[in-house]
Amino acid sequence: MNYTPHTGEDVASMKADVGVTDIEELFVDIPAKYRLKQLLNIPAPLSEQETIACMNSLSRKNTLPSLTLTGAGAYNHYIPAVVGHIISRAEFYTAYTPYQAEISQGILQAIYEYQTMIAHLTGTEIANASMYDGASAMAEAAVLSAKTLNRSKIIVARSVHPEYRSVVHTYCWSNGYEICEIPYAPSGQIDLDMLHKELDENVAAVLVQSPNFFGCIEDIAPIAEATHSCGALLVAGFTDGMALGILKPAGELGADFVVGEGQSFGNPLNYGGPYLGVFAAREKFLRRIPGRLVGATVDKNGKRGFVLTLQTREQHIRREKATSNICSNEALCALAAGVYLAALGKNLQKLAALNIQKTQYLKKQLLSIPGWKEVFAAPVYNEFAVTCPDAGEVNEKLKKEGIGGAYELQKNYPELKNTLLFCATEMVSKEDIDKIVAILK
Amino acid sequence: MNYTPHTGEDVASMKADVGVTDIEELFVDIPAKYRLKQLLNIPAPLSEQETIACMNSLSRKNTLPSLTLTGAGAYNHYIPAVVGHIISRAEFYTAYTPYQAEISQGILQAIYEYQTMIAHLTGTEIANASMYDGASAMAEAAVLSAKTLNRSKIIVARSVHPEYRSVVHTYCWSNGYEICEIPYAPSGQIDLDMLHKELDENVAAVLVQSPNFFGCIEDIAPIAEATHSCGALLVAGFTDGMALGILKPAGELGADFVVGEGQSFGNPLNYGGPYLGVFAAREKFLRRIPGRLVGATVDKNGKRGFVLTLQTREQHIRREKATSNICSNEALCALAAGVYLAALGKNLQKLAALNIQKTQYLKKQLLSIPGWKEVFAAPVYNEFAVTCPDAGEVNEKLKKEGIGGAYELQKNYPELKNTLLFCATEMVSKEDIDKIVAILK
Amino acid sequence: MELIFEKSRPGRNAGNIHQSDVPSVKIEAVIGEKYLRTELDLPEVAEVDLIRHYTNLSRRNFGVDLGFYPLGSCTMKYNPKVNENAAAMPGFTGLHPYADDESAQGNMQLMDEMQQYLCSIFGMAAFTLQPAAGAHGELTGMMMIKKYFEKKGEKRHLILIPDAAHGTNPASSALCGFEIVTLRSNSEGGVDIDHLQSLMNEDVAALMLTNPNTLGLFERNIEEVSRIIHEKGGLLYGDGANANAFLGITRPGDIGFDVIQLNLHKTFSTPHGGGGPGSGPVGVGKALVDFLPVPRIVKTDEGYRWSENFPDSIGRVRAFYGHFNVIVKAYAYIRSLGAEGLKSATEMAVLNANYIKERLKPHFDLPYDRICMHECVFSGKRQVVEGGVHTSDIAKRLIDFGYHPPTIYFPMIVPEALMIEPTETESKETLDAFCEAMITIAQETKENPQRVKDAPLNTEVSRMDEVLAARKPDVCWKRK
Amino acid sequence: MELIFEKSRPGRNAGNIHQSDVPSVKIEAVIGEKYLRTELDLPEVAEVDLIRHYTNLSRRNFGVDLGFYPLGSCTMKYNPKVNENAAAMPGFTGLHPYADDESAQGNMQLMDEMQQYLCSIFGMAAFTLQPAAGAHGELTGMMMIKKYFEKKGEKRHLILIPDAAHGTNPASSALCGFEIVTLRSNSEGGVDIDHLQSLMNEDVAALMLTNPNTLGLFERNIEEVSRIIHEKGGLLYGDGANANAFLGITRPGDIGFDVIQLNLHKTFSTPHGGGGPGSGPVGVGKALVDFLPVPRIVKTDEGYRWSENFPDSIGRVRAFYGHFNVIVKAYAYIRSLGAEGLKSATEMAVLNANYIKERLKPHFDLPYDRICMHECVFSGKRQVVEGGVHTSDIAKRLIDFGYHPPTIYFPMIVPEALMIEPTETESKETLDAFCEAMITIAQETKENPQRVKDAPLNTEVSRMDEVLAARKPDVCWKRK
Ligand SMILES: Cc1ncc(COP(=O)(O)O)c(C=O)c1O
Ligand SMILES: Cc1ncc(COP(=O)(O)O)c(C=O)c1O
Repeated sequence: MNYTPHTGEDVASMKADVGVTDIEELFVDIPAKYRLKQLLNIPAPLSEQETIACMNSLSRKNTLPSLTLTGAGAYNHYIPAVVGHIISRAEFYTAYTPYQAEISQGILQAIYEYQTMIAHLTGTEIANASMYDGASAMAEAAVLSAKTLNRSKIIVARSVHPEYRSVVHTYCWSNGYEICEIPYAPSGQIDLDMLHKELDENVAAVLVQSPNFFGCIEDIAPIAEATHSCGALLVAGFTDGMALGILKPAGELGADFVVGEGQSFGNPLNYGGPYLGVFAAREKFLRRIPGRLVGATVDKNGKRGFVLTLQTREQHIRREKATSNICSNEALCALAAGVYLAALGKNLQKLAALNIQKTQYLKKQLLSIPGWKEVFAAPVYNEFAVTCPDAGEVNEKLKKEGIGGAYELQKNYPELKNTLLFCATEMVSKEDIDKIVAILK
Repeated sequence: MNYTPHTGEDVASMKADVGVTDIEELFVDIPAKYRLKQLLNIPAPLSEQETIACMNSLSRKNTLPSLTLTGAGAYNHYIPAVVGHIISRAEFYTAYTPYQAEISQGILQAIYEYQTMIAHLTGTEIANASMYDGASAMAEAAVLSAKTLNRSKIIVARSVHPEYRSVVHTYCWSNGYEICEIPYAPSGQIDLDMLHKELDENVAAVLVQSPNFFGCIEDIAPIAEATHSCGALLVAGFTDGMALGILKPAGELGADFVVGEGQSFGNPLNYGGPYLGVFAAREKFLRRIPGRLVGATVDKNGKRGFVLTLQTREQHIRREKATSNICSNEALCALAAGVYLAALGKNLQKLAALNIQKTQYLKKQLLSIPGWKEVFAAPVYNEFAVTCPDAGEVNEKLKKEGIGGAYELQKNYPELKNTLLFCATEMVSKEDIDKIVAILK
Repeated sequence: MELIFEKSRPGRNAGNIHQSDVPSVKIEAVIGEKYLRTELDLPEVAEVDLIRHYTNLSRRNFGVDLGFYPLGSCTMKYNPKVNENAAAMPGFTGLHPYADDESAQGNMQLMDEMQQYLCSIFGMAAFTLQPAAGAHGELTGMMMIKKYFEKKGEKRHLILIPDAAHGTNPASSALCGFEIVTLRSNSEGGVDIDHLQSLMNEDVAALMLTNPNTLGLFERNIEEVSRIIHEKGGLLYGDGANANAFLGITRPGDIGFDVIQLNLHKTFSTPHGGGGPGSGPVGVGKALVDFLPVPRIVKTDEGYRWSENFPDSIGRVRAFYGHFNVIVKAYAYIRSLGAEGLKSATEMAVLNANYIKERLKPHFDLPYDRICMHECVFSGKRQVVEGGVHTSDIAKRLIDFGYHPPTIYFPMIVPEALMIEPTETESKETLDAFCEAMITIAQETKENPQRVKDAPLNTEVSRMDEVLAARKPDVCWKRK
Repeated sequence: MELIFEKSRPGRNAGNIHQSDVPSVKIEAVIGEKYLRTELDLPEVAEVDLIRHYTNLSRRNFGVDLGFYPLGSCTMKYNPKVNENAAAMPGFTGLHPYADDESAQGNMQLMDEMQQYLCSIFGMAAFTLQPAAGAHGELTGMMMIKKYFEKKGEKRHLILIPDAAHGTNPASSALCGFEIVTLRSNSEGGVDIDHLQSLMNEDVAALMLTNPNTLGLFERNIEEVSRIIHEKGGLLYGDGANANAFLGITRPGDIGFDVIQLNLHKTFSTPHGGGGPGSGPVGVGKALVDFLPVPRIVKTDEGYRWSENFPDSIGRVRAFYGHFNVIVKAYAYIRSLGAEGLKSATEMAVLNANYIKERLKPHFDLPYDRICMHECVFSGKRQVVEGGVHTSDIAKRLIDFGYHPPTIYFPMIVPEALMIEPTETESKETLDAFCEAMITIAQETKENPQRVKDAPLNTEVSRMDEVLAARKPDVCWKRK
């Protein structure tokens, strides 16, 4: 394929107008010895039909499970048909960042509405237009806290998603910040005593997640109190964003920043990306938070409209003094989330409740298998940890039946041997669960 | 699901405004004894997620072949990605027939362009906005000929698609016309001598297809001459519309009407529908042909625009005197065809040639199998008939390998025992063909 | 906007064809020069030009997804997206019509169940899904009626059709060789019983009745009508295009209809596609089952099979089995709504129509002031008198307010007819805003009629010269 | 247009949630009151309202599919539809990131091959696909540079960045703890070699160079530059956002770049989505391979595997593996174009830019009059003098002609900058029409400047009060 519309005639007359006889002349500024003499070494071009065939055979080399019990930071939820129909509108997906407000009111208003929904869901006053993903959103919140308070110690709960912690690690290492991890209590929640011990005048932020990586709901209020007592900031994350539909949001409980993964809101699993970094905060941080912000204003005739605002925070104005380097973000994923949340509306609560029902049933059934034990006592949303005689074998059995298995916690928590993190969403039926238990019994 | 936006409040206040206290009162004109006392006996409502699950399980009860050798009136061609992206534009597919030109210029211009492409492809001067399918288009052409000439005998070649003939039969029977079928010659083309014998002053139309049902290309010129010699009209059909990209169109060879199936132009197999009835004709029939016609004109400021025109032919004006009863047609399929033909452009010829290449190779390879023989001598496009020791067994073998088999001509032509109609399009690779022959050898 | 042909440039294309992988033969040799075409003059455009051309065209088109579309008699209800996704499943789109039955069990089950659902919803004995649209269904129905009498050895050549009927009714009857006799409507918009009495005799094959009729009114004397027709051995044909008025409320089969055609693209929410494809299933009572088109689905121990073994069938009315992919959408719609959903859809459709009727009654003439069903028909007579403003002007002016106009000048028995069908998927706010617009236009008619006559004011093109279009027809572009 | 919240009505919804099929527990009991939220104030709208809301919003947005989008530095080329279809295949969209490797061989093969293709195209030793966008790639690259020196036990805290550089360059360096020193450009728009000489020392970790730079000019002295940096043990970082200028023509790796980030959403035609998601792969030379983020794909006898076993890695920069679905589109693009296609894309992109440069040169100031690469940068200075018309006015006026404006006021070293990047997918007719519009505006500037200052004249909204937006920030709607 070749998407250039140039006819031989066009090229000839354009070359004449430009004053070259050979296209090669356009590249004179490139030292001759660096100019390639032969074609690049990549596979031969394909027709459109061949391209589709090629992509098809690649995609078929994957094996899709008929149902999945895997959660651990990415969730298999039903995506209402309207989402795909809207985000495939060419005016949305073939546009760039809305720098020119007059011809970008569509995406600008949609993002403004998204920001509003996220602020409400997280119990904060403001939310930005999106970050890359939940992990980088948390890392930027940590760095922002350190820069804001001019402190260099970051505390993170070990019950936070391991990959999130590793991203926080990378961002903090590069800035020379110290990181301190707080163990989890037998309940599966953060160990409050240990937290108190580690809190000091140099702590910039405390990072937790609720629901946390074990599916457990953290008790945010006391954590916030402790954190604030030494002037640090609380960064509260979450795993499955849908939980916000039924759980009291961290923003209401004292968190300064609420960050997390918004994939659950209308974005497919996509083998890990693109996802949606949610970033919400207290009003007072409005002029310090990273990322694009859409604001409502009026045009010169007084008509309401929307623009990218407070850009003095951003790289293209502030350069090295910017509050972040982010430029392109996840606009289309945020649009999907907005459509998803508008489609669900108050039903998001019902749906979240349904996730809890399925999860409780799965848990109960699994624990009825001899040798299977519950690991943590804290209440859970749609994930929970259990120990069993042989975790590896369990996933093998499930895989044989075309079922996506549970996450093996031992990978990241050596102490949690044969411990599996199960997830049940609205996509899993009672029939499925009974079948699963039958397989494992 | 329920797509009514009415809130309880809305209903209450609307009932008040309408002056009823109970919705039931709105149905007083329906004799009480005919009003249903209980709910209809159909399955319980489903949520959107359940609906998708239900439809998914139904669709999975079908077995899709990995490749198909079936043609016989429906063709498996590659559909360029642009087609789906355009016809899924909501402004197109959620619109009604463009009665209001000022807000329907999009579909009107697209159909005008389609009519132009079809007229050119068929070698005629005019084409309508579409008919239901190829078969009904041919039947309407027959009836139209009879009414136009006030004659009551319709001649149809036996080499015309059996289902097309059966539709022509139904339409003609209901009008009391006589039908006479002309056998095919050993070449696979219409038997010209027999045609001459049957032609008389009462013949309204001669119906042929090229390529015909056997894949053979008919020699239109002499047929046209014979037909016209007794004042009858020639209705020339075709099987795979793509053939028009490389074959001399019947319109150029004297046909009065060119009708056929346009499914090949960007419309999926869809288990037989919706497809696209192509109807093209000589200029002189402009005010007599069935179906919608889009015409170019100017608005009151002299700006070019498009409208539905010559509606005095149509049912909503002429009622029982209309040239047809057609109202809704296949607009979206015609749009798909327009996009398809614009995307292919002159490449349609290359693509048709590719179909011929694949077909010739498949034919050559199959005839190399002991006991397999060619049936007809006439040149073919992308289908051909062969005899083999056991037709049923051949298709069984192919099916086992997940291959869509050949059409068994014996179904409709008792004399053609163990005769298979094979079709090869651009979707079949050399590798496929070699594999097929290996399976059958 | 330029035509795709005017954008064409020699040498451009939107995608190349790959080289053949088989040993190549010389086309002229295998086909023969005389059979090959000499030139192929299709547009040559790059993919980006193509996409921009059609995307911009789409933006010059109005669909239900953009706003209110109260086009009377067309039931332009919202088309749920889930149905589109269901119909796009490869299992449904990818199958060849001649795939062996065993490989098509899913499709056949869907069609068989669809027929059953329609039978329960309409109270008929059997359905065919073959007809491509409503008019095609009418034709199919009339052909079955023809066959029915042929079988009985009766020669009946007349069909009674009310003056208010849709044009396809007489046209369909005529297309299969019947003669049409027009039946008068009475003062309350129903069938004139005396006239019916006087017309009914042994030459009449059937009465083709739309109920509720095109005035949106239910035939109060339907029992009487049915009795008169059947007493003389005639059949009662129902045009079911207005079925959105009675789903789950009453069943034509119970009332005495012998044949009825539906429009899935109206009542069952399949999108109309800018003019089609639709789907026009036909249901029949016991007496006509044998005449249904072939092939028909039969259930055997080995599953579903297609059978042509129905000697009395009228045969085929099109190739293959009908607009399968459209039927998939309607099936999904019925499954997702269920009995409750269908009934409340009808109830809200009728409530919406009556609400508009009541709100606009003070401002426009309402020729038949009764409770209406799914639509209501006004007359623009008053506006002609008050400002020389015609219904067509009102329609064009509505465009400026962001609405698709109602159906106009139909039914023909109402002068300056304005036929408004809101459907059940429109909210009270939408209806209120629309009524406000209508009332404003009624005002303008008195105060500033010219404004209405100049409408539409802000569309891509203004009013078209239709006379020119018909006088100097230009239906295909010619290279200058 | 009303906000979705303003359209919300209590009790409406766009689809119900089905009943639970498992024995139900009491939520309060299993979760605990104190953890449950008391209210959920999300919009309540019917599906039809939702679809109309967002569909109409989309019609207030401009995308490449509607017309020419010469937004400099953003490479808004046409996004082929086949790539969208490929990325929508269930096999690609449906897999969980923690699916076991065996079940994800297709995805891993695609990513592994993508890395190889990028290596051959850019002449690097290895690539990571993990970064989410260009700026994220920059950050990742700078972190690797940091690690490189940490490993070597060198303390280098400075990064040299030309004054013309994109804002993300200094911002990314700063985000990982570097200090930025600004490097001057010379009179011909390249690096000021003397200034570079004077700045380069053992404290400098790297020079972050965009080549061609943001003026669309290729660094003629690139050998010299590379020598100066490397002599002092520094590294040469390349911002590859402008890679569309040299695909198949030259390779950064050959020229001496040690690290480079790409923007798949620019050079490799993945749609920009109205602001994202993008994808910012980073390529490195041999010396930095060990520092790439984990996990990395390794090829074993049992197929592809994810491995974290790279002790010197900087770790992760995001969860999982990157914007996989975006990468699928770029992969399909590379496969369909092949080497010939990529090269001719670059050639036509550069030809288009030079063509515009030549056509507009007489009418607008061209600060650096040289052959340009994929884009050209004009200055609106003359228009300020002639009519007090600023670049922002010219941009707004272009909207009236149906174009998306170029990038304006960037690079900052050009006063009143107009940065025009046509890309290769635009035809000569399109460029000509655009140039005509620009020339018309230049004329208007002299004859009727007010007209330009009032632009845009026919958009949904006219110029926005950005000062108000910043002074009284309203980033979340509040119920009145
Ligand atoms: C009352 C009535 N009957 C029949 C028809 C014909 O239906 P179709 O357009 O599907 O052929 C229509 C369509 O407008 C109609 O309104
Ligand atoms: C030269 C240059 N570098 C870097 C970037 C940042 O890329 P992204 O927006 O993908 O983060 C851009 C984007 O505008 C750019 O133009």
